[in-house]
Amino acid sequence: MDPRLNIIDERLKDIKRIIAVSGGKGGIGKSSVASCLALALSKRGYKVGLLDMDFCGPSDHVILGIKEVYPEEEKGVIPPEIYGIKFMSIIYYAGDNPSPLRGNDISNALIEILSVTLWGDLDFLIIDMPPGIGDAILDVIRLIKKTEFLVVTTPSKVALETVKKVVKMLKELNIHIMGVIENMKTGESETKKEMEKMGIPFLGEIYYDKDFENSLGNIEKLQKTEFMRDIKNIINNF
Amino acid sequence: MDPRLNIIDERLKDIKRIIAVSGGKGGIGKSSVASCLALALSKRGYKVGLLDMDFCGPSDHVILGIKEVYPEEEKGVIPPEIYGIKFMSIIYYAGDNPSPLRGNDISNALIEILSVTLWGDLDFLIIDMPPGIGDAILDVIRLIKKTEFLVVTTPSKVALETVKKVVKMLKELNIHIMGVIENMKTGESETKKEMEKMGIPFLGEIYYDKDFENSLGNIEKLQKTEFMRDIKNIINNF
Amino acid sequence: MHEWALAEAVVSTALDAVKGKKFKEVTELRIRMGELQQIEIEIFEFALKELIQNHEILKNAEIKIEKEEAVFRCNVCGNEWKFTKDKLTDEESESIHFIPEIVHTYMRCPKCNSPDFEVIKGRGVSLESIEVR
Amino acid sequence: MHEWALAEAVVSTALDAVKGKKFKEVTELRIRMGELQQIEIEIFEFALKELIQNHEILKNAEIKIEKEEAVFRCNVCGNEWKFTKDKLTDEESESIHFIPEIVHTYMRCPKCNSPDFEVIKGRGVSLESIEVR
Ligand SMILES: Nc1ncnc2c1ncn2[C@@H]1O[C@H](COP(=O)(O)OP(=O)(O)O)[C@@H](O)[C@H]1O
Ligand SMILES: Nc1ncnc2c1ncn2[C@@H]1O[C@H](COP(=O)(O)OP(=O)(O)O)[C@@H](O)[C@H]1O
Ligand SMILES: [Mg+2]
Ligand SMILES: [Mg+2]
Ligand SMILES: [Mg+2]
Ligand SMILES: [Mg+2]
Ligand code: NI
Ligand code: NI
Ligand SMILES: [Zn+2]
Ligand SMILES: [Zn+2]
Repeated sequence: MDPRLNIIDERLKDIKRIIAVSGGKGGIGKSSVASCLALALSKRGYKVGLLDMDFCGPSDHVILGIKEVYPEEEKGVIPPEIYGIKFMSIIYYAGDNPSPLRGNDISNALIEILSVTLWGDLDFLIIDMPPGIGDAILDVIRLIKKTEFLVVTTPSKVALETVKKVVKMLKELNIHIMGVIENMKTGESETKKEMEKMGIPFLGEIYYDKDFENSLGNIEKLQKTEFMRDIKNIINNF
Repeated sequence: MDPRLNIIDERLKDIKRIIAVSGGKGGIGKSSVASCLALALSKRGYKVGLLDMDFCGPSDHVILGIKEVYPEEEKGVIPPEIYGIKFMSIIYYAGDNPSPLRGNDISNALIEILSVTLWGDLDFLIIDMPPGIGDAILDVIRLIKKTEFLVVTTPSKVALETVKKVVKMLKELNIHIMGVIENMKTGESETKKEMEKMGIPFLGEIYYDKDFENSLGNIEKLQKTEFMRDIKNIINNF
Repeated sequence: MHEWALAEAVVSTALDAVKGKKFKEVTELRIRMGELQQIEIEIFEFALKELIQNHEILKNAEIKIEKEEAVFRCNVCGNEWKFTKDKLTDEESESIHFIPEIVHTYMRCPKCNSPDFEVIKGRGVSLESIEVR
Repeated sequence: MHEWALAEAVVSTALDAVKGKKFKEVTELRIRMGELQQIEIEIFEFALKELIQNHEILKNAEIKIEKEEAVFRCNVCGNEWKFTKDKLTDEESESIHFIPEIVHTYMRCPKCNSPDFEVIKGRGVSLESIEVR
């Protein structure tokens, strides 16, 4: 028997809401949304955790400029708290090195993290999902029953095509979808209509922000971006 | 014994060059580069195949506007030829539906495709890789020894971070890296320098093309884009 | 008809297994055929028999094909069940024939509706044993 | 020290296994401990013994821990080898302690240098059997 599976519920029991930022496609802004969402919620006074589940391309530490912090050990792994966010990532262990993990390894690593991390009391745990409809998302669905999915998409045709697939799967499984955010908006688009056709609440839009890239890694700059302003508008609907 | 593994070399033996368009990160333009590269090479008179290996988010058919074609069967699976490109994708079998595949399934599906597809004589087989450093890339490395990797990146910090990991892994394994393309360029950036520091040839740049999105799915428009102009410049170095 | 391609794979694997060894000939090839891939057994067997004629060492081999039922196990609820085409359209079933993993696109756990299951038996073709003398 | 968290997982699993059943008590917990995770066996055992005290049904259980060597098999060249810390720095080894999959970051197939290998034995902690009366 794998004893780890049995303790996961216990580890997450004092977390009020678990939000997985997803979308199937890469490069649509899942990590940007997850990181800024965690930051915005923390600034509003909520107790927030952030779990970077993209083991092959972890990005949240780059976006939030997190370095040289490590978890503590005390009857489990206690994530360090930065800007009020309890942050957990594979980078503590893999550093800048590549982690060539097959699906089964991803699954195992995820189970390990979920079973030893002591999040404590949280209002929100934000999970930054990797692209794909593979082991990571299937395991989140399987192991964290109370997860709500926050779907990110962009006006791009290729993004929408993939996002629709993820939504289709989640709906079929009767999984709670919080809603969809349209990121990198520049003008009119069909996203809102398309999503409402699928019965998914539209949570709001984040405009393409040409200064966003230059603010990455700098928490002060990040907070002043239009991206952040849009995120704050969106969390008013949470 | 899995008999499929033994026939893969035979299936690929009349292909002169196999190029895997990779980069680890999603949304950096791997599919755009792979599709337009296939198109440009085909227009130059080369015999070209295109294999969309992103089973969870196949995009090449969207980019090239390919629909309502299917492979033929005759002692194997013969990919349909569109715009002179022999095109193979999971969409023939999964359509618009989600394919929730764990790593092991991805590996198996890939092996199946490689062992039954009859590409025939080709100058180039372009493989559009999914994001991640998981089953797909590990299997390409393992099963198609003559693959050359074409690495795509963007000026973004988060993209570069992930791309560096892929390059580090490929280099360590002594795998042939053709070089790197910087996509979505807007101004000055560190990419070229960073990559040359790692000993990777710089193949050229593709500028951010605001009309690219609107040309997706339309082969005539696509050929007139600046994106395509930049791709054509790059293949002069092939 | 891509049965032929799979038969080639089997022959190539058998040749590889005896290559460089001092056997007189291969007397038997035992093949297990997973139900999920829905191989047309007559075509597959015909192809095999044709293909081995091209190789002195395989030419007289007896071909034994045994079928294996496909069994699935759900990763979510642990349920196990067997393959049936009843709920699949002809196209869906044909797609699974080409890439058995496509079963995750068109089939669900009958108990909890999840697409997250394993094919624990009966996926496709495998070469079980080679008898030589 | 996260040995404690893993011990909790074992206790929770044991409780779950006997829940709702009419056993008098658990007499033995047999645990297999994979070498790769480098658990400090004394701390782990101490934690287990402390934790079972909180549960009437587990309280008298004998704790049996057997170690299992870690074995790897390369997906590229088929080579098999055993775990050794020799080529790992302390930090690397510590990282593997937390997430055994991190071994793919710091270890390579000694024959072909690939990071694409399976941990075929000895990954981490598992609860092998529960004896009751
Ligand atoms: N609204 C936006 N405006 C401008 N750039 C953005 C925006 N959202 C994301 N980006 C950029 O897009 C790239 C991909 O974002 P990321 O969050 O890493 O996506 P994902 O996690 O989905 O792969 C990054 O370079 C990021 O800086
Ligand atoms: N040079 C470019 N200029 C403008 N848009 C681009 C460019 N390259 C890619 N894109 C857009 O970026 C998005 C992601 O591209 P895609 O090729 O799907 O990336 P990947 O395959 O790496 O996930 C698409 O919407 C595509 O239209
Ligand atoms: Mg991301
Ligand atoms: Mg792509
Ligand atoms: Mg499966
Ligand atoms: Mg492994
Ligand atoms: Ni067929
Ligand atoms: Ni520890
Ligand atoms: Zn089920
Ligand atoms: Zn090896």
